[in-house]
Amino acid sequence: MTQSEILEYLQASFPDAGIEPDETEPEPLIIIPPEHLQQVAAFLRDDEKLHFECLMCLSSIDYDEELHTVYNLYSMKHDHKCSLRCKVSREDPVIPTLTFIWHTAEWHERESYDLLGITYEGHPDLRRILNPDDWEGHPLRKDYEPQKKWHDIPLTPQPLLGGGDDG
Amino acid sequence: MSFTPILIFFIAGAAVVFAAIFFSRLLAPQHPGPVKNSTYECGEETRGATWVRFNTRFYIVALIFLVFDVEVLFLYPWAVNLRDLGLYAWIDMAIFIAILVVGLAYVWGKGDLQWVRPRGSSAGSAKER
Amino acid sequence: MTQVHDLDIPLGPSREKMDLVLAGVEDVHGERMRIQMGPQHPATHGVLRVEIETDGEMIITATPHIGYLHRCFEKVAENVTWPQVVPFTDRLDYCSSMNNNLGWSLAVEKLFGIEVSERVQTIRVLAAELNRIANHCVALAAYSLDIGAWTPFLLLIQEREHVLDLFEELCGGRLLLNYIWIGGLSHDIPDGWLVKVHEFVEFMQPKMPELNQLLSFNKIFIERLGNVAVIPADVCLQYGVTGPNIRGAGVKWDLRKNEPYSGYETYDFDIPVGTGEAGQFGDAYDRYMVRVKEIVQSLRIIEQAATRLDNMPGDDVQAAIPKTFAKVPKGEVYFRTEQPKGELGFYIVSNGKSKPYRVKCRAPSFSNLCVMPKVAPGLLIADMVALIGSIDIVLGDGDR
Amino acid sequence: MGNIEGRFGPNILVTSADKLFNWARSRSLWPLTFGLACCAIEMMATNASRFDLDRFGIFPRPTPRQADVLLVSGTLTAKMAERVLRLYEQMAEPKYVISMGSCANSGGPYWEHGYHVVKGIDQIMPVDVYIPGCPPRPEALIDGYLRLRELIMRETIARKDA
Repeated sequence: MTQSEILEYLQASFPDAGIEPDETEPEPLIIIPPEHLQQVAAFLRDDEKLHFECLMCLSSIDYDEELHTVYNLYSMKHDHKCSLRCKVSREDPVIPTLTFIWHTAEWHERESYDLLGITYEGHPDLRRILNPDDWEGHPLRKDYEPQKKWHDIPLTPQPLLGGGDDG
Repeated sequence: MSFTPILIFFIAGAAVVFAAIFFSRLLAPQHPGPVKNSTYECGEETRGATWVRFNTRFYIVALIFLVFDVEVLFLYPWAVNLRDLGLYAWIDMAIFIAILVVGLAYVWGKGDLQWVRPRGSSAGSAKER
Repeated sequence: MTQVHDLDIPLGPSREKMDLVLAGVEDVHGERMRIQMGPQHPATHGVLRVEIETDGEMIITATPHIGYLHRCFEKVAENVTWPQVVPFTDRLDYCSSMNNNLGWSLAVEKLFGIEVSERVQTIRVLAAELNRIANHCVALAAYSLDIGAWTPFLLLIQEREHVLDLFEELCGGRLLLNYIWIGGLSHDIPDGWLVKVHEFVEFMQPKMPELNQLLSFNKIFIERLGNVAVIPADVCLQYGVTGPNIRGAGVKWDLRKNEPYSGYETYDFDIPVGTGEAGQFGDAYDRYMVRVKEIVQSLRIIEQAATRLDNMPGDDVQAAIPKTFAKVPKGEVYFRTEQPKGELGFYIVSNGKSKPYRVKCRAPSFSNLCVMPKVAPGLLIADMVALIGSIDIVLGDGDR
Repeated sequence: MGNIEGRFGPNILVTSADKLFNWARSRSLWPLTFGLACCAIEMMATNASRFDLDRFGIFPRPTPRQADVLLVSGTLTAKMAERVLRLYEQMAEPKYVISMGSCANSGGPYWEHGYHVVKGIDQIMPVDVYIPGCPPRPEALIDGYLRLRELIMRETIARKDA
């Protein structure tokens, strides 16, 4: 099934969920509001015609006023793909977790929490995975200021010529 | 049969050991520090106490090793001058080894050589429910 | 007699020993000891820390901690132009930099809609397969070193040097190559290079059976890896474990066959799959044997690619490289390729400017590692080394 | 070092003792196997049979207690820097540090945007030899070791102020 067929099929089975395509080229994604995400995702995996048992990739993007998380799904059985998008405002970026649907989401969600600050509620242990646990800020946000020091380990580039003072 | 060669042997052995320690203490630079004296665990601070109640499996494995290590210890002098010890010593050692082979068979059968005793091993003791 | 308390071990893969421990027949328990198989450890293939909680020798829980080599690839990729990202993809999985370049360049070409000539595609496949052999050689060498065999390490690294010499002549680099650019290649094939490739294929043919004699059919090796660290196929699917690890579990899944790119469908090679000969499907031995057989298959591809290139007219390999990257199409795309360690995917967001707006790299080692807490309980500490070696992780692309 | 370090002026005995100790130390440099990143693979290739570091008496040791040289090969990140410092402290004297690769020298390609990367290990520990390259060729690593040898040959146990 192509992406558009899946879109219609989802809209048919979840009429009130407010699922609609967006206009990214080359292929529009399926936008799903956060409150229906877990329901639709479970349906995507368990429904016989869709049967998406692989979550290929979970990436989150910072669009200045919104934080998006894009899920790329793949079904080995039917050999078709589908990608969903979940939009969340920047102030309280909370998305329901999909760990109990696809286990691979567990680490991907921890990484997107670590790098972009989207909290996935219901996640078994949402800790930072790449940066140290007491790292300030979320590095992949567009307004991120890198730290000067961490545990008195200097992270600033050395001055190019001689006599560095703040090294 | 003077025993002076053995005495010299012991003195030389002790001398080598003490010389090594003495010269390294004398010549090697020593700058002990709090971090240097901390235990090395792959670059991490150690977590959890080490003064724990060990699993008894370690004790059994150590015991088995000890038995067969000492056995080898007795074999060396015997093997060195087997030729002039004659047949009697050979039979003697054969009996000694046979006894230990029986011990090995028992331990092997009981499954103690593996870390976890497989279920229903032949000599399943009362403890195994 | 101490009362046997039930061990709250999460259900690891079922195995004869494992049932025993779960059934609580273990008579006496020591207290649990917490061991750090830390960042600096000869058997963790880089800077991975595994916090192991053991009862005696049996592992109760193992939690991997990564991030010790987090080099901010995604932040860097947002601040450099499109072609400048290629050298950073080298440093993702530094054992197979050619395949990373290929993954990135194909993803960007799909986004920009660039078509490359057939000759460039053939050279790319040739170089990628050469790098697959080099990567598997390092993986098998480090793995045999972990298990305790020193000779295969020297043999395999020596054979890998031949591949590195070929790369050195092709593009100047040994390990990190920056060879496959967006829309073309950095250098054309030097003349006389294809002859060397043919010589390398002849040289390499007897090497794998030799390795099999030396290591793969060695009783100790089989005993050590058989039935150990079993990752069944459904666990692989759930946790996103890909590459030789999922093929070791018996699933015939290889992107070069299932989602062919860069002309892979025109070559005939087959996908080695785990046979469960040393125990169960998907144990450490299967994953090892899949990598050995993959080297043989890669040699077949190289042979075909080299003979095609012999009688293919030379053309400018940099023809399709866009002149400027100032104005590029907007859009988002996800593209994945079969990298020696698994499935390498790039999710690229472009807002039309000369720098990518967001790049998410779906790294194989990142997902291959997250299966460890599920597989490790029930293993002995020595088997943990066999587990880490058999899933063949590199922290460069685990931490990105 | 020990009890005789910095005790005597540079007389004939001390200089010949220097020559003996420095010769012994420089001909058997045991590095701590400490692969961080890509340079670690080049280090492995150098240890293997083609470039063969064994002929220089260089044999990698896994624990800091038995290592003389801390060969930092790869990108040092903030999370890892604490551990490297602890390992460096835990090494026995006399110890040396070789910074292999441009990541360890100055942060390398991650110099500008690597928020998590320590820009050069000499910010947190004294470094004896820097090896340029990304990754440095095996020959460059061997050259680094030989340069460290010359450095060691010039050491002395005489009193510094004399």
